[in-house]
Amino acid sequence: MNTKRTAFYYLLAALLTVGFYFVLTGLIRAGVIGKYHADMLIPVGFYIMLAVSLNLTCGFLGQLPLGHAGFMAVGAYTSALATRYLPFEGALGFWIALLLGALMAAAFGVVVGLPALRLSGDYLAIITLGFGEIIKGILLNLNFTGGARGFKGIPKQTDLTTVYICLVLTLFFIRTLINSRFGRAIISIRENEIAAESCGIHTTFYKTMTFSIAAFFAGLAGGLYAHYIGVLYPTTFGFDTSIEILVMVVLGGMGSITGSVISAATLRLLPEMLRAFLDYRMVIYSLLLIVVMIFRPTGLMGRYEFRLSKIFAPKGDKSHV
Amino acid sequence: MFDDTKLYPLPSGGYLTARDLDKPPILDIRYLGIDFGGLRALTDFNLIVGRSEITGLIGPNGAGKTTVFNLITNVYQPTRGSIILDGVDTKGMSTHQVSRLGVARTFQNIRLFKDISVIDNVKIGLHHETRYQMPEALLRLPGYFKREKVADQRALELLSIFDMESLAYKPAGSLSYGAQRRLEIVRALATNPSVLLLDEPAAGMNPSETGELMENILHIRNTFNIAIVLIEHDMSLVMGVCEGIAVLNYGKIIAKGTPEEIRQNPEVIEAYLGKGVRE
Amino acid sequence: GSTPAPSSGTSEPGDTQDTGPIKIGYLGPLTGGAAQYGIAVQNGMMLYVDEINANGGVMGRQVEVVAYDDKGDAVEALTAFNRLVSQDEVVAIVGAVTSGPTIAVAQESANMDNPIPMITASATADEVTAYGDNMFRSCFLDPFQGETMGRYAAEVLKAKTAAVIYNNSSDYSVGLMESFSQTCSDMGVEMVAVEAYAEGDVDFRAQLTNINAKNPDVVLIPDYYNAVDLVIQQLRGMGNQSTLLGCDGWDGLLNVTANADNLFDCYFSNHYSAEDPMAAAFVETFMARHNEEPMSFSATAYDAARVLFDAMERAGTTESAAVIAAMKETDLECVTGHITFNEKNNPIKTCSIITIKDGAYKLDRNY
Amino acid sequence: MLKVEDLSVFYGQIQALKSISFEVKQGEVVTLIGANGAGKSTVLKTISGLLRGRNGSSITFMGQDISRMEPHRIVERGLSHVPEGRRIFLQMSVLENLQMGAYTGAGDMEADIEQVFERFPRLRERQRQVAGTLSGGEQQMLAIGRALMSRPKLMMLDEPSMGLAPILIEQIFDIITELNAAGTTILLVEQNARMALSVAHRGYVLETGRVVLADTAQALLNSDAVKKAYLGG
Amino acid sequence: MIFISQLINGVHVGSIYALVALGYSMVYGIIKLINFAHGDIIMVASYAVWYGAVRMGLPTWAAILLSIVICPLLGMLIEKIAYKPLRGSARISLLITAIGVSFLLQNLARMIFTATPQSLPALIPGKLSVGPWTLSYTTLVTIAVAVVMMLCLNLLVSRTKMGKAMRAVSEDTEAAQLMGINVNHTISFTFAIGSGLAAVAAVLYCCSYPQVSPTMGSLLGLKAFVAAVLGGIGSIPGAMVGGFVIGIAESLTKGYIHSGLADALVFLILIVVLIVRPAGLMGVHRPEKV
Ligand SMILES: Nc1ncnc2c1ncn2[C@@H]1O[C@H](COP(=O)(O)OP(=O)(O)OP(=O)(O)O)[C@@H](O)[C@H]1O
Ligand SMILES: Nc1ncnc2c1ncn2[C@@H]1O[C@H](COP(=O)(O)OP(=O)(O)OP(=O)(O)O)[C@@H](O)[C@H]1O
Ligand SMILES: [Mg+2]
Ligand SMILES: [Mg+2]
Repeated sequence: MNTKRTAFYYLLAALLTVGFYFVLTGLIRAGVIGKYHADMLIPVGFYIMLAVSLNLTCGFLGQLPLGHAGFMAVGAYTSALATRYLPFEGALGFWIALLLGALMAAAFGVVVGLPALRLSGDYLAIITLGFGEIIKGILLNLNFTGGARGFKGIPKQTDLTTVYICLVLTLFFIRTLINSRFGRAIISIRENEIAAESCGIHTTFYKTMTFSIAAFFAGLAGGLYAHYIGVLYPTTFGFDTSIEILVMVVLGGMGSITGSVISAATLRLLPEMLRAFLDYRMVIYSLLLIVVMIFRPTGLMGRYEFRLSKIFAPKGDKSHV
Repeated sequence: MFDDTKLYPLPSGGYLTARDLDKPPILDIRYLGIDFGGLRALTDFNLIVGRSEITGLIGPNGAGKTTVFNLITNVYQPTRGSIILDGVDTKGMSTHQVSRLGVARTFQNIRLFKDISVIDNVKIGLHHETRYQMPEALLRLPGYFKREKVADQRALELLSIFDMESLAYKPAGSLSYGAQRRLEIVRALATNPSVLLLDEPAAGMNPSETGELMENILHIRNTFNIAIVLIEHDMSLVMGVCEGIAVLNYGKIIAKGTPEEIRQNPEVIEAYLGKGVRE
Repeated sequence: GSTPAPSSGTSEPGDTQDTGPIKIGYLGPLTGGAAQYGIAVQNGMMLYVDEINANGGVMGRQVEVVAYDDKGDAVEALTAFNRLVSQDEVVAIVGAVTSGPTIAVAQESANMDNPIPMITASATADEVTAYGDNMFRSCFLDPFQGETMGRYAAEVLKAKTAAVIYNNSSDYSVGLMESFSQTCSDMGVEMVAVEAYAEGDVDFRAQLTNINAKNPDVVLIPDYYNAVDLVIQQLRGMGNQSTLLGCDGWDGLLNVTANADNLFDCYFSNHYSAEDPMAAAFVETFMARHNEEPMSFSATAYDAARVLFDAMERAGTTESAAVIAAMKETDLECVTGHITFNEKNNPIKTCSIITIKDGAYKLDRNY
Repeated sequence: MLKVEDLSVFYGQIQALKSISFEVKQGEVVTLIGANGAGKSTVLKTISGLLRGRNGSSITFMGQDISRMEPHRIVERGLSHVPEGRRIFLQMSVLENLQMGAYTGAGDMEADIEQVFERFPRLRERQRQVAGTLSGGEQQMLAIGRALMSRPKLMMLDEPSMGLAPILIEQIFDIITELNAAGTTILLVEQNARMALSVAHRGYVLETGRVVLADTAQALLNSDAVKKAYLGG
Repeated sequence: MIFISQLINGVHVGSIYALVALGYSMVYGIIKLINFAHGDIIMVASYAVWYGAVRMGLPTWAAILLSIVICPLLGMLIEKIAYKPLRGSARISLLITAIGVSFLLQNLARMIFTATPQSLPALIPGKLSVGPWTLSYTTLVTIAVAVVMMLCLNLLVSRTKMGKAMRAVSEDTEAAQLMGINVNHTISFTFAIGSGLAAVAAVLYCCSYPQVSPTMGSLLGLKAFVAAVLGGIGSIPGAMVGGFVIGIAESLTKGYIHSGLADALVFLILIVVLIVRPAGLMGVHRPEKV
């Protein structure tokens, strides 16, 4: 691996990231992209974050979590409480709230991760599902968050820029995590837990860590959600939402961050495009799920990862990170 | 001086080669035993392995050989007895801790990380040697690049033992059976072990491949100067490389000694080798 | 699509085609768990739109409705709202249906440069109309109904003890439970049991066993008719004879019930009584069209559309500010009563207490 | 009895077998030998219907074309296959595994089980044990025992000696000879070429999906090429 | 006194969960699929009963029969079209397909029958009075049918040839073929039985809760799935025990602890049970041999 070339790719990626942002906001300001389309990008952003973070536990760690929305709820409520009760103002307060939400979700990740470790496969799936439902149940009965009547009046501070920043950070950290010895440890657990243990990988630690990191980013997305929509209902974070995120991950390809990005974006945008078909759009959506799975059981992207270096590197050279 | 591969009995009931006689043994197993439900799968198992010894563990199918490996690596916890690894009692440890203390193994039914590349398989073995911290990885600080580079080089170096560098970027699952067995050995070596446990490394190989493997095993012992414990049913391999052999039957040791002694032992012939041992 | 005419630069784009159809939006759940309410609202609204179109439209222009599904989800609702406003350029919106999406779009619309008039037929949460002047509603507020039924229990039924079984995933149900309990304790009615269940539950026997053991004078069941029917059947199945109290969500109960015999001693608050001639006509046309009795939201939706178009007619334009101003001045005899708005854009109208007798709704009194 | 003609098999894009032809006659022991990945297991899997040959391939068993037949029908016709890697039912007990072997219902189950237990006394000891916890060799015995339960006319064995103790390997080969003497035709795939050829009548050598040599077992044992490549010099 | 009533309530709900859980367990047992569409098959079955009894005006038994005939066919059809092509693929792909099928059934039902719930006449009217307690015939029939079904199914799986084939296929499809088992038939048969059970469950459900709607299967399916896992998924007595335990736990938490937190508490119980017994109440934890 050539150091200069690596530096070049990182620089290029950074430039493209920033450039894309300015082009996007420029187009919005110029009115080429209307408010409707521009606003649609915000939920797309946090759904990508949710899908990518779930992919960490689902695609890379190889578990079947059915309660991801629970972490999102923890992040959403925590950050909403933070903006309401903490003495910080404006943007600073908002970022602190987001961070607190994410950290709280990460702490819950540890709580779920620990008992879950004794179990595998479908039993673990059930524990995560149960956890999601418990969170929902508690939120429904908590008075200071409004219970079923909703947590209202959250300042609407999430805009395209915050979502973009959070999204880029999420993608960057998850990518760098996966392409490191820690990521390899996570993947080794997916591939063969017993072999991983005998390679000296502390599987319990890494499982809990992965749950926690995934929860962190889900919590971050939750915070963005809370400050985008301005009102939270516990029922939003039920099993259906967890499944919606899972579908995004599997359809995109488990173990492909690229796939999660594409599929989360598509699955958010597609129903919008199908609005004209009103009655049929859920039918089309469900048929699409079935058909894609039958013809591409490993998801659209499989485990393919998009890399800048793949575009520029000479053919056959696969040795770059 | 004495002939350095000759076995010398120890008071504890074990054997050591001359070479390792003056050093504390790497593995000292005393009265090890495990029950599965009512089944006494292993009883009174004593074995001493010297620092650079190649020990064979043979015995009929179901005798408990793999079980011994599972106990040494703490995949199972023993019902009785103790395992002292380089002076440390491993009781109650978990598998990954034992691995860090220097035990590496291969599996009878291959357990590779099938969907990832060969080199990444080895780099997972190098996990603890690749010493950078989470922030370095997440923020892509220089330490990350430096150590990853070292890990890459080290992995390729290890693969070169079996001339497998050219396969480095193939998914491990796509390798032929023999290559997969060899990759498992490489991965085990990557954890920088002081004892290497090989469970039937020659299974599914034809005689000429087995011959190559024999040389490789000797080469590994000589370069890394580690102890190797080998389970194998292919007598040409066992007799060819092992200095000391222990024979298990029904969970008990029925014989210990040099290959020559084992070959002649009537009890072993009766229970295991059969009359017409062809090598 | 509508291309803005070059001459009229200042006014709203949707307003430029003075002769073209008037485009309004509808927003509500048409799929998913809340679909039945969304569809009820849409049906009621369309009934009025079709009537007014058949009678020559509003200000001589036909009305065209762009309907979008929000699946009961706030994010979907926001996106759909933006689409209605910036793509379809509607001049007003009826919706949304459930509280979460309604609050989300109410907040969003209040922040617009030139907020368009909106009216919801079903979102009962307090905050819905709190964000801007452009948001109206044609239904009751949660506290109002809870309070009314509490007073009714104490004053008319002379109840000494009361119990509630409510849906704790529904803000509507929780809101009613809270205000009812409050009123009861203020008026000296003892609350002997408060039990909850979750959305989608069908078995209430465990909670009802507790309630039945206390044998309260009245039991409030604040939810929609399909859950209510299951609750009542199971409660009566236990041999309970308490008086049962309900809310506008009960309207339509006779439609679904399998056993009307068990619906005795039932009183619920509603927007109208079918004995009122205007309401009777509405019910009749609705039945003719949809082959089922309307639920209360169809009626409030019918009125919502009526309030909106009446205001347009009076304002003589579809321009937002003018229509909003006209809506505030609403003074209209409607299916669900005589509607005027208070300063918070909530309707001031009487409440009918309906009872069920011989398999039919009867007006008990206006209260 | 079994005749394979122009058999080509693909795994996706990869061609594993390239127009292979061979034959097993009634009462014979025929062995296929070849290096790892030569395609031996693929041949057996295609014969038993788990894989499909390309158009133009033909497989006839006792005069009937079985190349398009479903696997369970093929088993019913008396062709049984002991697959590579044993493939016993890990969650079932030893006894249940043997009962599964008699699924097609040929013969007297009790007597057949008794016979298997006589051949493999270890299995009798372990008959109630869950098969998944058996040692490797015990599993191999069970796999062979299970295949015997269907009283096959032709039995295909894929590396039966893999992972077995030397004494057991001898036993297995004795059993093969015995079965053959009792009238079962046998198609044997082996890494242990010397052993295989010593019990076989004829042998075929496979290299990268092609038959490169076909001769009597004795002739192959004596051939220099075979000695060098497969018998370890 | 109240306690006994609460217990009966629990057993009643539990019987329905158990029946649905049996269907989950059957299908899971054979292709290791958490068949998310199972709850929706119950929905279809209920609509079939409703359509027969209310729309077509058939006598009750005929409506029930209609549903019991339609569901196995539907189950087999779904398996053929949606699940069979994915047999060799990762289990999670199959899971997503099942979710797709579930959405599809729900939305088709919504388009055909509208989102408004439809109500059914009482199928088994009447109740039994024993001393201070009244027990509806519905409760009695529900419990009895659930227990009988469980026993029959247990016999089917442990005693019959088909049952053996089912177990073999579930473990190793390829090896099962080599034993002479017709895998396609076996899987189809399992789906038919599983869906047939769904139909029976639907009938009993309709007796207890005479209302059908397109989304009625979701929550029921979820709870039954939890019951199946709690009992040890794949185990038939386990599904039964799991169903009863969930039913009783629900009833008692609602009755004695907190009705608003009941669902959360039931899930908490589930988690605790699984931590203590990682393979569920009746499941056998078989560690992988190394
Ligand atoms: N987890 C377990 N539960 C029950 N019995 C077990 C378990 N693991 C091993 N056994 C039994 O212990 C005995 C020893 O098994 P082990 O795998 O150690 O044999 P082995 O000597 O490695 O044989 P082989 O050479 O055939 O691999 C066998 O009889 C086996 O059935
Ligand atoms: N499922 C599969 N997908 C893709 N390729 C396969 C698959 N199975 C086998 N192959 C390839 O087909 C070729 C023949 O494989 P086969 O298993 O028949 O070899 P073999 O002669 O039995 O080898 P061995 O002695 O290792 O068992 C090999 O190159 C192998 O890599
Ligand atoms: Mg072994
Ligand atoms: Mg093979």
